[in-house]
Amino acid sequence: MIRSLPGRLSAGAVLLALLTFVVYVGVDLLPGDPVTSRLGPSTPPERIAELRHHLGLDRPVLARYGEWVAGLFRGDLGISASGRPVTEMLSDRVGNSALLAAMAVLLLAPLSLVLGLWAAWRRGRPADRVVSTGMLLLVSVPEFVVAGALVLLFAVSLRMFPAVSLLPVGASPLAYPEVLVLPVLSLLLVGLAYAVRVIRASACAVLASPHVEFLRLGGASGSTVLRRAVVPTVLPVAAQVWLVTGVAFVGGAVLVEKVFGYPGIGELLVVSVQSGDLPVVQALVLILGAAMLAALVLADLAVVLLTPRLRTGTR
Amino acid sequence: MTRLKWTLFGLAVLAVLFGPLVAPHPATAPIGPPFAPPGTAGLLGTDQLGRDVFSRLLHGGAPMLLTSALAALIGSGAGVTAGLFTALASSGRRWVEAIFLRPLDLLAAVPPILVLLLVLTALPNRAGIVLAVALSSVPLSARITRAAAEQVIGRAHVEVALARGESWAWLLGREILPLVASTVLADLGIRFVAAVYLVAAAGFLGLGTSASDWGLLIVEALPGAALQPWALLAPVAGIALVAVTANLASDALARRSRGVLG
Amino acid sequence: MTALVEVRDLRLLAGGRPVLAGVDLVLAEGESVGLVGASGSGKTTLALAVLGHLRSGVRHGGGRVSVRGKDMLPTPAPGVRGGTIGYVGQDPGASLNPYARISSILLSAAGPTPRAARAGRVRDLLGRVGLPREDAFARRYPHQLSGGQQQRVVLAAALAREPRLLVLDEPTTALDLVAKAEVLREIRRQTETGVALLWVSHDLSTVRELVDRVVVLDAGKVTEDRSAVEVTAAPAVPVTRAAAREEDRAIVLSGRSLAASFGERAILSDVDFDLHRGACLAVLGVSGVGKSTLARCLAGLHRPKSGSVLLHGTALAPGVRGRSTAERAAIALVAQNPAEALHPRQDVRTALSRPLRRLRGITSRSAQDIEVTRLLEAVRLPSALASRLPGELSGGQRQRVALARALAADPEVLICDEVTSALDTATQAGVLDLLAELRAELGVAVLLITHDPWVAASASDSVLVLASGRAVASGPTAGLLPVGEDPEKLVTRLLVSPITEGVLPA
Amino acid sequence: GAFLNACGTSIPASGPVRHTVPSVARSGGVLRAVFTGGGAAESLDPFGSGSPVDFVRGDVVFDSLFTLSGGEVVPALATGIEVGPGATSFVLTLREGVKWHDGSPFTADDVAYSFRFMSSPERAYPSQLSAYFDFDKLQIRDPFTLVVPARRPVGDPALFLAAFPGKMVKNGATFTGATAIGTGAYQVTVFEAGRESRLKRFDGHWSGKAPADELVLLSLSDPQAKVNAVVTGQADYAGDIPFITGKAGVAGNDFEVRTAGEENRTAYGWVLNTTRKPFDDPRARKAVRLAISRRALVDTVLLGYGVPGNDLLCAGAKYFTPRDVPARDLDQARKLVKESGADATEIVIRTAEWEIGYNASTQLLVEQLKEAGLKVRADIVSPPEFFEPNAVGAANAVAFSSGAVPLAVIYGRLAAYPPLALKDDGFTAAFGRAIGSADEAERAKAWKDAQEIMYDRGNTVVWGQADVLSLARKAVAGITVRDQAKYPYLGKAGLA
Ligand SMILES: Nc1ncnc2c1ncn2[C@@H]1O[C@H](COP(=O)(O)OP(=O)(O)OP(=O)(O)O)[C@@H](O)[C@H]1O
Ligand SMILES: Nc1ncnc2c1ncn2[C@@H]1O[C@H](COP(=O)(O)OP(=O)(O)OP(=O)(O)O)[C@@H](O)[C@H]1O
Ligand SMILES: [Mg+2]
Ligand SMILES: [Mg+2]
Repeated sequence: MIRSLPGRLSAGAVLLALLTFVVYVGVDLLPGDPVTSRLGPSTPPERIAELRHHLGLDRPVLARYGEWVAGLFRGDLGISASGRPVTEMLSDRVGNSALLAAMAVLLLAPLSLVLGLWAAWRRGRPADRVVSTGMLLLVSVPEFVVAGALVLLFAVSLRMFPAVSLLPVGASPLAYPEVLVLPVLSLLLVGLAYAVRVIRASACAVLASPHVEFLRLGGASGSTVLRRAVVPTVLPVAAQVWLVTGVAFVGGAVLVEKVFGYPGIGELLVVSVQSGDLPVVQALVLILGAAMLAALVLADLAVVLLTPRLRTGTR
Repeated sequence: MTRLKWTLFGLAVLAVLFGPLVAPHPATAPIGPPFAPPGTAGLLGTDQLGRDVFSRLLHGGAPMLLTSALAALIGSGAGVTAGLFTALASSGRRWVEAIFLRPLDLLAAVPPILVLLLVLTALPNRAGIVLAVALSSVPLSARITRAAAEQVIGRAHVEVALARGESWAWLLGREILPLVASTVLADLGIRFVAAVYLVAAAGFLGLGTSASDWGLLIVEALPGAALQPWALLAPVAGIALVAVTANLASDALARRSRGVLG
Repeated sequence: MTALVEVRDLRLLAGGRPVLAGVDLVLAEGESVGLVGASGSGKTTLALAVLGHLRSGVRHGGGRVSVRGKDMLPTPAPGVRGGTIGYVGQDPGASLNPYARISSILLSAAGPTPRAARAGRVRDLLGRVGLPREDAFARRYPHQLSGGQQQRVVLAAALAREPRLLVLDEPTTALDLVAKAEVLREIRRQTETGVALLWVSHDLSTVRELVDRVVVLDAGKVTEDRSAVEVTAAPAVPVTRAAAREEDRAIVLSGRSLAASFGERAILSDVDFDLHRGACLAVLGVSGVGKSTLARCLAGLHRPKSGSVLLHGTALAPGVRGRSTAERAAIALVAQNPAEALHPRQDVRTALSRPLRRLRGITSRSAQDIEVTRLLEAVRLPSALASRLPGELSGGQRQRVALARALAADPEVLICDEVTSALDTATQAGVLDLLAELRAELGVAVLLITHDPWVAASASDSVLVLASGRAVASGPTAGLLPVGEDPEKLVTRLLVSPITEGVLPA
Repeated sequence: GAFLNACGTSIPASGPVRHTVPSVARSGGVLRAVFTGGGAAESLDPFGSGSPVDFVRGDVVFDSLFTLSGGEVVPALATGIEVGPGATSFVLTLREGVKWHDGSPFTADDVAYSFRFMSSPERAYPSQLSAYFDFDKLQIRDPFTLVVPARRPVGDPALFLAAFPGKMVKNGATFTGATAIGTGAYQVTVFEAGRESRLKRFDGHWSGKAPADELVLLSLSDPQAKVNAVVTGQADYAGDIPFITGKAGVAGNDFEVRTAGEENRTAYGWVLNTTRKPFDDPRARKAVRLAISRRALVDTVLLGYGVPGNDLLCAGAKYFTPRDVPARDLDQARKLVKESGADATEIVIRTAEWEIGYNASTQLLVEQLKEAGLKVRADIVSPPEFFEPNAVGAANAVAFSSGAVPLAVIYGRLAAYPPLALKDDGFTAAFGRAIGSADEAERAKAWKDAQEIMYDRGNTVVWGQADVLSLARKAVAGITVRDQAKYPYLGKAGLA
């Protein structure tokens, strides 16, 4: 399976190519376009036609797709409907979003593992009920409500962290860690539930298996059972959840970014969708999609590496 | 304890399904000033348009449950099937993965909201929402299920069933599914809540299907939360209640079938 | 001698029925006790109770268990498991953590070991149970071992902390005579150094060899408790060798230059055999030689690297998916590991009626029930078991359910992978009788995979001996396994040719 | 729990106030103001983006030839305008001595370049001025005089140059970097789209020095985030905040919620499509006007921050005719519905959350029209597809709003698109005169006639005039309005 890594990567490349097509044509099919949404209906048709021509919107989709792809190879994501190069618009926002997502996942992984294992270890007991139900409650509250509540509590009432992540020009969020606290916390709370539940479920299954019984009868301590039997079994599933959640954080932080005014790509995506700025939407969706594909390949790899039966190449 | 859970679950379902019949007001008509606190107008006060929050809650339950639950079930069902199938079929056949899982990867790579928008452009109705939400939950469900199933596939009873020439349905549904049920159910529970909010997002973008879907209630109530928190808290609590009871019920269901695993 | 283990009036219930109905058992320091009894009599349950463990579904109904005066029920005294008592369970395959290498399984059983001493410790433990003392072997995962190798790893883990008492539940069922002899030697060495032994087995010869005292359980009660010498010699295995000459009969199944491998590692090469209608071919070989792999190739579960499997002279598709219903019904496999062979969530009735419906087209519920009862009777199980889940059965009972399930397809060829190893002598004889009956009456051909020359000698009419992945000898049983030859010699003559482990080098 | 508690702790400040007590800003200090941003699409190009923060920034960095003040045209970079015969051209006289931020002088070449620049299709938001004037044929007479031909008679070109976007950029400017050169009161020092821009006072401004040393303009997209930024001290002023904030108040007594005043309200309403049934019939249009409860809409959608509208647009602008607000008369409305047969077709009202309140008011409208016996449905769409011309043409009505801008701007926009225009010969004639006449009295008369027709049988339904609210620290002073209160002019703003 490890030997099949090049194959997996080339499959990923093929998918990426397909993705560019799906993204470009799909976004193009969306209702609304930059011209009418900007000029309004009162603009004379010649004027609309002129602008459409200027933006190249009057040419066939496939021709535009071809040029777009050619541009991708030069690292050129096209020109936004606002006239600015998309690459320039995205440059530091992609980094900011990735940073936010990475921080959230870095906290999410250990926390979800600990909570999930703890709940599984005490399955059926009060601790488990508290964790399991708590996670369900948490996931039932939408992220913008969670984020809003955090702002009210920590920023407006307690004045512990800034309410909005206003960053001086050119500054990286890392230089102002306090602006990251609340956005990261919001994402963390939202993503935690899923990971904890999946981890708990698969840990419960291992804990009931005969080999754990044997370990216990051999006098293994609780921590040995967790370390040797439970964690290795849970990790492949957990790795999938972490990676996929991480990517979902990058693009899915839209609402959280909006609440905090965090300069990431989620906010840009929403604004561009709303203003019909298709080149930006296409670029963003492509970046998110490519990140997701990469995460999925990584997740597959993690599963193979973490599952002996797959790693050793025979079933 | 179990009885209590089932009663709770039953009550929640009843309230949701028959809510419109007992709602004191229509879902869309204003009955008082906007953001009226509970008591002055309606049991839970009014929303930003002066509509009765309680009535909207009762009216919105059924469409919310039907759309989201259906979407979650279809999405999870398809994902679980795909996950089990590929786990079982892909041994020694790499094309199975190529044909079934790679397209799902592609689907996973398109952000859910874009899937939603695209599907709704083609199919602008409730079926479209169900389809879109289902589509966006298939890939992850498939992966989770597959990862869990990989650990079960090699067991001798699966091989014996294979040797017996069992149908795919039996192999997937009866030999493997029961052993990965806990993981699948954990996934389904979350899918449901995710579906609620994706449907709400659709409503937010002007693509909604019902005037008072719970998710939409939340989105609409958010700006006025400081004036009328109940309009926000009531649907959030409603969704939490449905999610918790549904999950408790499915846990109980999973535990009922006796066995060595989970 | 002080009492090491003391069981007083122990009553355990499962599903309302008593599993143990007032058992008393005292084990002194250094004493070796054999626990025997029919399959399902409660041996495993009692052995687990000594460790203070009740299987799920089993409840404590009274009485006490103590180890060195400390109560083990409801919660075990600390330090007993793994420290005072080493345990080996009945199902070796399921006992091993699929995510841990052999070395790490052994090291975690051994407790804290200085880094430098680890490799040596692992090698030592492997050697004690007759496994190769190689690092490459220690780096394997459980699924890369044969049934017998797994069983020995489990035993090695139990020995790792020098326990004062070994509770061994049928620890040699999957072992061939050579391996068994090695294991027995190690256990004897342990008892000689003063380690007490609770030896659960149906194999009276090993019991006599190892223990001072024998306790006989029957339906959850101790019926006898006396010194080992008094226990009568094992009843001779009934010789049911069929009288008819196989050459007269048509060939049902044959293998032609079969070869199999796992990845790069070649396991079998150039195996040829013919199985005649109503005949029994015993496949004999040391643990890990590839017997189970051969069975899986025949059943279409493992793709042979080359060669073909012929049914009635026509080549079968290598994969089971490519075979017709009739072809699949014709070959039935009873897998080696009964714990994994049954679905943990399916009751016995479902397990049995499924092949009835799929392969024999019996769809009516009442007709199925009649067949299920008949099948259970055929393997000497009460029909009341039909509603139980595998977790609620004893090891032997599971084994027989698996056999009954294979019979349900009404096969022409029955491949039995170590079907008798988990059974007590009486039940084992019963099963062999049953196979003989099937052969005589229905003309079923049997491929009997075993590591036990006695079983092969008593039940087969021809033998295929595998060593180092090849068929080293084949022919009529009478010629290869003359009744009366010393088993040790026989084994050495037949099996222990060039490579002892039976695995071709990786 | 925490959430509710936190909600409960906010002590409502006093209601919105008109002006703070010193209303003139002192010299010096830094003013940090937050506006709704346009994310990464923001641009220094005054015709390159359309978000509020861009407008506000553009207003202080660039100047126009004329500006509006209290509805009247006042000269800025131009000092005079002379309308040619037949109102088909005008002669523009420029202010002398105006300097660009880089010190170079402002001349007719800059104006000529600017006119071409602003109407080029390469601009994301090209100015509509080119629909009226033919900039390709313009002539430069001398460094401070130009002649500009019109495409159709325009009687009051100064108003058009003030009301339509017409910022002057330096000859040859391209706007690709992070700085821009204008003639305005502030010059850009730092700019990052979607985050902030820092502006330094331009001491050489032709109208005198601005008060604050530095302006920091911050971009946020969430209304609540704008409020939070002020409440937690991250900004001094937040423009255009939701009515809810006014209603709920903000914690602390250092802040006040301000309103931009009566003359700067925003009109909310719908435009009825007179090319389709049933609103091709004046009786059906009348029925709608009689069926709606304006008070209920104002109280609900605006939370009382505003007054009912009288169906006429541009309240507060020059030439606006004040008329009575029609009272609700359901009986009469039902009768008109019956007579016109308007209940036979399903009426689709197109709306999107283009501005806060579009969807809410339309949903309420639907409920109110149902009472009059009409079959109505709100078609809520996403903002980018809202103005899709075919879809707008297929709807029976679309939601609409407008600030207190000159009548020519709004009526001109509506007239350009048949589904939004009023199909009425009398109105078309009066509108033509109002635009084309160079005579002040005649223009006033024509506008009066046009609005008379609009009021009587027109297709605009203006239910309310909404206040524009902002949140400010009490010390913030000197915020003024030029055209729309949502995008105030900060050139005279600072701390008191
Ligand atoms: N959880 C359970 N529920 C119901 N019956 C059970 C359960 N566990 C064990 N039994 C029954 O208890 C009896 C004793 O089981 P046990 O495993 O101790 O037998 P054993 O003597 O070890 O047999 P074998 O030699 O076949 O392994 C069997 O009849 C079995 O079916
Ligand atoms: N999945 C696997 N990957 C690699 N090697 C394997 C795998 N399964 C089995 N083997 C190896 O193949 C050889 C043959 O295994 P097989 O199970 O056929 O042995 P067996 O003859 O049935 O032995 P036993 O009597 O102990 O059950 C063994 O040496 C084993 O270690
Ligand atoms: Mg047993
Ligand atoms: Mg074997």
